[in-house]
Amino acid sequence: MVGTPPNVAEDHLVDWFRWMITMRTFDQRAWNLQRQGKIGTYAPFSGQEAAQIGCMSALRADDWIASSYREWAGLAYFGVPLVQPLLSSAGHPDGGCMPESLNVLPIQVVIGAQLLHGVGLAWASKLQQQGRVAMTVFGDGATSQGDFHEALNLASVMKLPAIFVCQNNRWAISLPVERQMNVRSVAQRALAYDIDGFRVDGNDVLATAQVMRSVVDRVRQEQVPVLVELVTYRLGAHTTADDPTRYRDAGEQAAGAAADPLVRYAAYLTAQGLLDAAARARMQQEAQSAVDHAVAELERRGRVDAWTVFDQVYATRPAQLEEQRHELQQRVLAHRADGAGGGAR
Amino acid sequence: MVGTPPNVAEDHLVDWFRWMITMRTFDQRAWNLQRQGKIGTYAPFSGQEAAQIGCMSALRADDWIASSYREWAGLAYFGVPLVQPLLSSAGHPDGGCMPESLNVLPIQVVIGAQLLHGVGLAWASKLQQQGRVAMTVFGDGATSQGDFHEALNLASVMKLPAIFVCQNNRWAISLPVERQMNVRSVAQRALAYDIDGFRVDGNDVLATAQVMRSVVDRVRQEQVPVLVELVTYRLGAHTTADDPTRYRDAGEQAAGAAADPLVRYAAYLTAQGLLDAAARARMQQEAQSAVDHAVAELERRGRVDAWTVFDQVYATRPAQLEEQRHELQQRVLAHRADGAGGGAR
Amino acid sequence: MSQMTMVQAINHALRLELGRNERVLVLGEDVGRNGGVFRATDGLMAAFGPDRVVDMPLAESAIVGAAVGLAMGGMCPVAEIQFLGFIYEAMDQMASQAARVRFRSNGRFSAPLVVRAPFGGGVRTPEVHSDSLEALFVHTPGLYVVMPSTPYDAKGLLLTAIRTPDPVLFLEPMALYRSFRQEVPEGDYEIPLGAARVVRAGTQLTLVGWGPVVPVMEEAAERSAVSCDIIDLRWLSPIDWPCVLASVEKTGRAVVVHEAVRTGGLGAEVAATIQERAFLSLEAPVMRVTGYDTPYPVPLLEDDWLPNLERIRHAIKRTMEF
Amino acid sequence: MSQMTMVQAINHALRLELGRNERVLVLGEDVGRNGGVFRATDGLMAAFGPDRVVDMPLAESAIVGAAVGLAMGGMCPVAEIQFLGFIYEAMDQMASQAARVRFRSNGRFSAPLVVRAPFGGGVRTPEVHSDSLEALFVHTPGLYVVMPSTPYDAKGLLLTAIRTPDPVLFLEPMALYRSFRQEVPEGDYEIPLGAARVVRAGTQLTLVGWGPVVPVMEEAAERSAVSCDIIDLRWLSPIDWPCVLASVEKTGRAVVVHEAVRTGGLGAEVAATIQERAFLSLEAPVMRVTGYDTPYPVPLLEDDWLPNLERIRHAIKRTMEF
Ligand SMILES: Cc1ncc(C[n+]2csc(CCOP(=O)(O)OP(=O)(O)O)c2C)c(N)n1
Ligand SMILES: Cc1ncc(C[n+]2csc(CCOP(=O)(O)OP(=O)(O)O)c2C)c(N)n1
Ligand SMILES: [Mg+2]
Ligand SMILES: [Mg+2]
Repeated sequence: MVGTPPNVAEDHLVDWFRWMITMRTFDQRAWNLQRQGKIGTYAPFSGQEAAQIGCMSALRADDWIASSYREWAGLAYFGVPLVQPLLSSAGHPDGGCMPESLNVLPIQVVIGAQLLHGVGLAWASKLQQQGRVAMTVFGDGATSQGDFHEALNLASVMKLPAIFVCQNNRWAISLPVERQMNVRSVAQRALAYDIDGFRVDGNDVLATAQVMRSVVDRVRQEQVPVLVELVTYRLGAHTTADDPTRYRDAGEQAAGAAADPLVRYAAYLTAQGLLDAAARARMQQEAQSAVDHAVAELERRGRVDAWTVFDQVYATRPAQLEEQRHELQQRVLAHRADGAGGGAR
Repeated sequence: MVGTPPNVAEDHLVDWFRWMITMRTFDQRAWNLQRQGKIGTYAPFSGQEAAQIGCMSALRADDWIASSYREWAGLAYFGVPLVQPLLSSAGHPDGGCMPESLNVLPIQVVIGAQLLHGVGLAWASKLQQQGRVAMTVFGDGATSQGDFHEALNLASVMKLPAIFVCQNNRWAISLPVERQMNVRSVAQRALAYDIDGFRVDGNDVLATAQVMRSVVDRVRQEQVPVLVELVTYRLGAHTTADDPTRYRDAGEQAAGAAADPLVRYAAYLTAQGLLDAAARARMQQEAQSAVDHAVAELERRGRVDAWTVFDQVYATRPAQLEEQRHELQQRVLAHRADGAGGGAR
Repeated sequence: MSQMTMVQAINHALRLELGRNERVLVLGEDVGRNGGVFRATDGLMAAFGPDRVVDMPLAESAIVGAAVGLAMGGMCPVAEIQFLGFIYEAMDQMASQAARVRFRSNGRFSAPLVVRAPFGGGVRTPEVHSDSLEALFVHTPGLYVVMPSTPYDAKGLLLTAIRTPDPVLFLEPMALYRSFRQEVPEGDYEIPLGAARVVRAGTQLTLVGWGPVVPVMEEAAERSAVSCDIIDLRWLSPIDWPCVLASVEKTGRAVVVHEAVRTGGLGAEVAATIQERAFLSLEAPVMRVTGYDTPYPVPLLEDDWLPNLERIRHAIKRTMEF
Repeated sequence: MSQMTMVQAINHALRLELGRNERVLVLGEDVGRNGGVFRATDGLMAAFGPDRVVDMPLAESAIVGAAVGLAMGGMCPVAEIQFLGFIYEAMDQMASQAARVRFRSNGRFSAPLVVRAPFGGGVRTPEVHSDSLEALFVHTPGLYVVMPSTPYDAKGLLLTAIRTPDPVLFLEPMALYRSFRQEVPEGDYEIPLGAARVVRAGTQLTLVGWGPVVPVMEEAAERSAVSCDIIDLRWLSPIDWPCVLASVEKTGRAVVVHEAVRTGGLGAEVAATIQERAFLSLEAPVMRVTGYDTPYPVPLLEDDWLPNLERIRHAIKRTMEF
C-alpha cells in the first residue's frame, strides 16, 4: 500500500476505513453477545474487512450478491442493516429476510451451493437484459466442492456475468489451504474454464477495490465470468464454537495479526493525511453507537410465535400444514395461558 | 502415424490390431443383437478402439480399472470375457460380475461417480503398498460433473497413484464438446490441480500406448495422479436408443469415418509389412468366431430365478428380505407349475 | 381436442407455456437439438430458440442450482433431469436449496421452478434409470411432488406446476409415455393443486396408487369381482387426504400400490394415515403392494419384481378375506 | 468400566478398532488435528498418525466416494459427514454407489464402510445442521442404518457397524453427545445387528422411537400413569419387527415418536407395519409424535417444533382414551 494513490475520491477512502472500524467493532461485540448467550453460533470475520469491503465497493446497487456466512462486513457496507447478522445468529426467522431494496440472497450454509445460484442469477439478468452482475463470495474450502466446478464451467460455457470471489483466508475450520488444494493459487483454476483469474492481496483494501472495479466493469460489459482470489487471513476462530489453538500455532496467529488490514490501512491514511487520532476516535464512537443501535434493535424484535414456522414454507399453505399450524398454535397459546412460557422441552 | 516405429515388440503391434478387429466385429454384432431384441440398450464404441486398447495396454494385470459403459474394447483387451458386455446389455445379474482374476469394477452408469472410486482404490493401493495404479476412464461429458473436480483435487492433495483418462469422443449424447466446456482441451484442466495433463490423438493406437506407458510408469513410481485426454470420435450412435442424425450433420460423420482408427492402423501395419490381406482375413474370421462364442455363451446362461434379486443386497439377508424372497419364490414357482412362465405383468 | 400420448401432452404443455410466458425457459441435458431422449421437448428449440430451450452441460447439481438462481432472478425455469435416478447428484439443490428459498428468506425470495424427471420400471433400462424415489421428496417440506398417469393429466398438471409459485418435482412414468393415447384439449387448462383423481368408483375396497401402477390397478379392478374405488393420488405432496379417507370410510378396506421399494415408501404414509384417521372404518389392515426391498433389479428380473396384476389381486383377496 | 458420555464412547470405539484392525481408517473434515468439531475423533490422529486419521478437503461426495473405493480396495473406512444435512452432497455416492456395490457386481465386490454423521435438534445450530434424514436411507436397500441413544449402545453399535461387511450409516444425536454419562466397558463388545432395545417394560401402551427422542419418551413414561413399554429401535434398517410386534400384541396400543418431519417419516413405516401385522391386537390407531411438515426451524422456534414431553403425553392420553 504505497505508491500512487488509486483513482478514488478521498471521501471513499475514508468511508472504507469507517466501515472497517465499524465492522471490527461489530464483530467483537457479536462475539461477546454469543458468550453472553444472547445470540447463537457466530462466525467472526475480523481480518477480512478489507477484502470484504473492497470487493463490494465495485458493485452497483441493484447487482446480485450470493455470499457466505462470513461476509457481514461486506454486506453491511453494501447496505444490509447491522441487525441482520444478529438476527441470523440469534436464530430469528428474519435473519434471512434481506431488505427488499437489495438483491442480496439470505445466507445459506451449505458450502459452495450458492455459487450455482449466482450463475442462475447472472443468467436471469442476462436474459432480462437488466445489466446486473451476480457476485458470489465463498471461502478457500468451498473450492473443493463439486458445485464450484460446475458453477464455473456453466458460467464459462454460457458466458454469464458472474463474478466468483474466493475469500482465501487460509483456513477451512482446521484445514490449511495447502491441504485443501495442491495448487499455489485459487486464481489459477480459472485456466480450467478459459476465464480470467486474479489473485489479489485482499488485506489491501485499495488493491482489492481497484481490481474489483475493473473486474465488475468488464463482466458487466462483456458478459463473461471472472474468478477473483482475495488473499486474506481469518484472525479469529472459525466460529464461536471453535478453538483455533488446537490446529494453528501462536506464531502464525501473531503473523496474521501483524498484517491486520485495519492497521495497514490506518497507517496509509494517516501518512496520506486523511486520518488523525481525533477523526479515528470519532469514528470509533460512531461505530460503537451503530452497533449499540443494532443490538437494541435485536432486543426489540422480541419473541416470535412458534406457529409462524408454517408461514413461509409455501406461498399457500396446504390443508395439512394449516392443521398442524393450528395444533401448534393452540398448544402454545394454552401454555401461555398457563403461564408456562414457550413450550420448553 | 509415421516416423520411427515405437519401442514395442512386433507381436504387440499386430495383437492390438487383432483386438481392434475383434472388437469392431463385436460392436456391430451387439448392435444387431439389440435390434433383434436379444439384448437391451447397448452403447457402441466403434471409432474408439485405438484409444481404449492403447490405454489399457500400459496397465499391469493387477491394476485397478473403474471405467464407463463404453469401454468394452479396452476391457476385453484387458481380459474381461466378451460375454460380459452381452450379459450387461441383456440385463443379466452377472453383467456386473467381473472375473475374480481382474481388478475391474462393474460398469456403473452415473456419469462421473467412478472417478472417486478410482481415487479410493488408488489410495487403498498406496496404503497397502500394493504398487497398483487405479485407472479411471470417462467421457468428455463427465468432465462437467462435480465429481470430476472433487476426484482430481483429492488425488492431487493426497498424492495418489490415480490415472484419469478422458475419452473425448466429441459428443455427450447430443452435446458437442464445445458446449460442454469452454476450454480447448480437457488436458488443460490438469492445471487446476498442479498435476500433469496430456492430450493425445486417441485414434493413434501407437501414440496412445506410448504416452500411456510413460504415464503409468510415472504414476506407479512417483505416486502422483495424471490426467490424460484421448481425442477420438464416436462413429455411431450414443446408444441403440439414440439417433445421431438429429444433432450432427453428415459432413461430420463422414469426416469421423475417414479418420477411423482401424483404417489408419491397418494402413500403417501394411506399410510396415506387418499385415497382409491373408492375415487380415484370418483375423476377421477369428474375430467372428470369438464373437459367436460369446453370443452362444450368452444364450447358455439362460434364465435367472427372479428371487435371486435378494441374494446380493447384503452379505447376510435380514429377516424381512428373507420373507420377501420366500414370497417371490413361491409366487414364481407356482406360476411355473401353472405353466404360466415368469410372471409377465 | 386430439389424441395424444403422454409424452406428446407434455410437449404440448411446454410449448403452450413457452409461448404464453416469456419468463419460462426449458433446460436440461439433450433437451434442445435432440428434443430430449424421450422427445418430450421435441421441436421446442426450433420454435423458441436456444435462449429459451437450453442444452446444458452434464451436471445435475448445476442444472437444478442454476434453475434456483434463475427462479429467484425472475424466470420460471423448467429443468429436466434425464432420469430421476440421477437427481441424487442434485439432491442438495433440491432439498436444501430449492425447497428452502422461501423459508430461508422468510418470504423475501421464492423459487418457482419445475424439475421434470422420467422414472419407473418395465422399460428395460440400465441400472438407476428406473428407480422410484418419490418418497424422498415427499419427505422434503417446501417441495410439491406430482405424478401424472394419463396424457390428459400430464398436460394439465404440468401447466399447473409451471404456474405454481414454489418448486414442483414433476415425475413422468416412462412406461406410460407412449403406452396409450387419450383425448387431450389443444388449449389451456389446469388441474388443481393437491387434487387426487377418482379413477373408478366402487364400494368394497379402495385401491390407492400413483403413476405407472394406475393402469395395473385398473386392470386388476376390472378383472376382479370385488367392487373397487380406485384413487390415483397424482399429487404426492400434498396428498389429498379428504379424497382417500372418504373412500376408505365408504369401503372399509384399502390396498396401496407403488413401484418404489416397500420399506419407507410413500405407501407407508398412506397406510399410516388411513389407520390413524379412519381406524374405526377399517375392516382389515391396509395392505401394500410394492417393489421389494432391493435395488431396482436388472431387466431380466424386473417383471417379477414389480407390482403386477397378480400381486394386486392377491392383496385384494387377502384384504377381503381378512 | 468407566463413566462416559456418548461422544467419549464413540471415541473409544474408534480408538479400539483403529488399534485392532490396521485396515480401519478414519476420514472426514476436521477429524484429525482438530479432533472433530464435536471431539469425537479427539486424539486419534496423534495416536495413529495421519495415514490412519485423515483430514479431508471440503467435499462430501469425495469423502464418501473415496471411502467406497477404499472399501472395495480392501480397507475399512469410517467416514464422517460433519453434519447429516450435508450428506445430500454425497447422496449419489451413498445411495447409488455404496449401497449398490455388492448388488451391481453380483457379489464380486463389497463396500464395508461406515459413514458417521451427527444430526438432531435442540442444540441451536444454524439451518440444515439439525435435520433428521434417516427415512431417506432406510428407503435405500443395501444400506444399514443405526442410531444409538446411549453411550453404551454408541460404542457397541459402532464396533458392530465397522465390522459389518456392508455399508452402515451411523447417526449420532448431537443432543445426546454429552447430555449424560453411563457405565461403558473399556473393552470390546458388539451389539447384534438388527436388535432393538427394550428400554422399559410396560403393559398398556408401546412407545417406539429412536435416537434423541428416547430420553424424552422415558421421561414421558415415568411421569405417566399409563404403563408403557418403551422400544428404542436403534437399528432403523433393518427394523426389529418381532420386538415391536410382540410389544404391540401385548399392549394393544402404540405411539411412535421421531424428530424427522411427519410426512413420509419412518414413523409411517412403523405405524403401517404395526397395523398390517398386528391389526387384531390394536385397540386404537397408532399415533405419531414427530417434527412438523416444515424445514427444521430456526433456533428461536425449535423447542416448540420438536416432539416434547407434552406432545408425547398428549398422544398417550389420546391413544388410551380412543
Ligand atoms: C457442504 C458443507 N460441508 C461442511 C460444512 C461445515 N463447515 C462449515 S464452514 C466449513 C469450512 C469452510 O471453509 P471456507 O470455505 O474456507 O470458508 P471460511 O469458513 O474460511 O470462511 C465447514 C467444513 C458445511 N457448512 N457445508
Ligand atoms: C449423472 C448422469 N446424468 C445423466 C446421465 C445420462 N447419460 C448417459 S450417457 C450421457 C452422456 C455421456 O457423455 P460422455 O461423458 O461424453 O461419454 P460418452 O457417452 O461420449 O462415452 C448422459 C447424459 C447419466 N448416465 N448419469
Ligand atoms: Mg477459509
Ligand atoms: Mg463423449
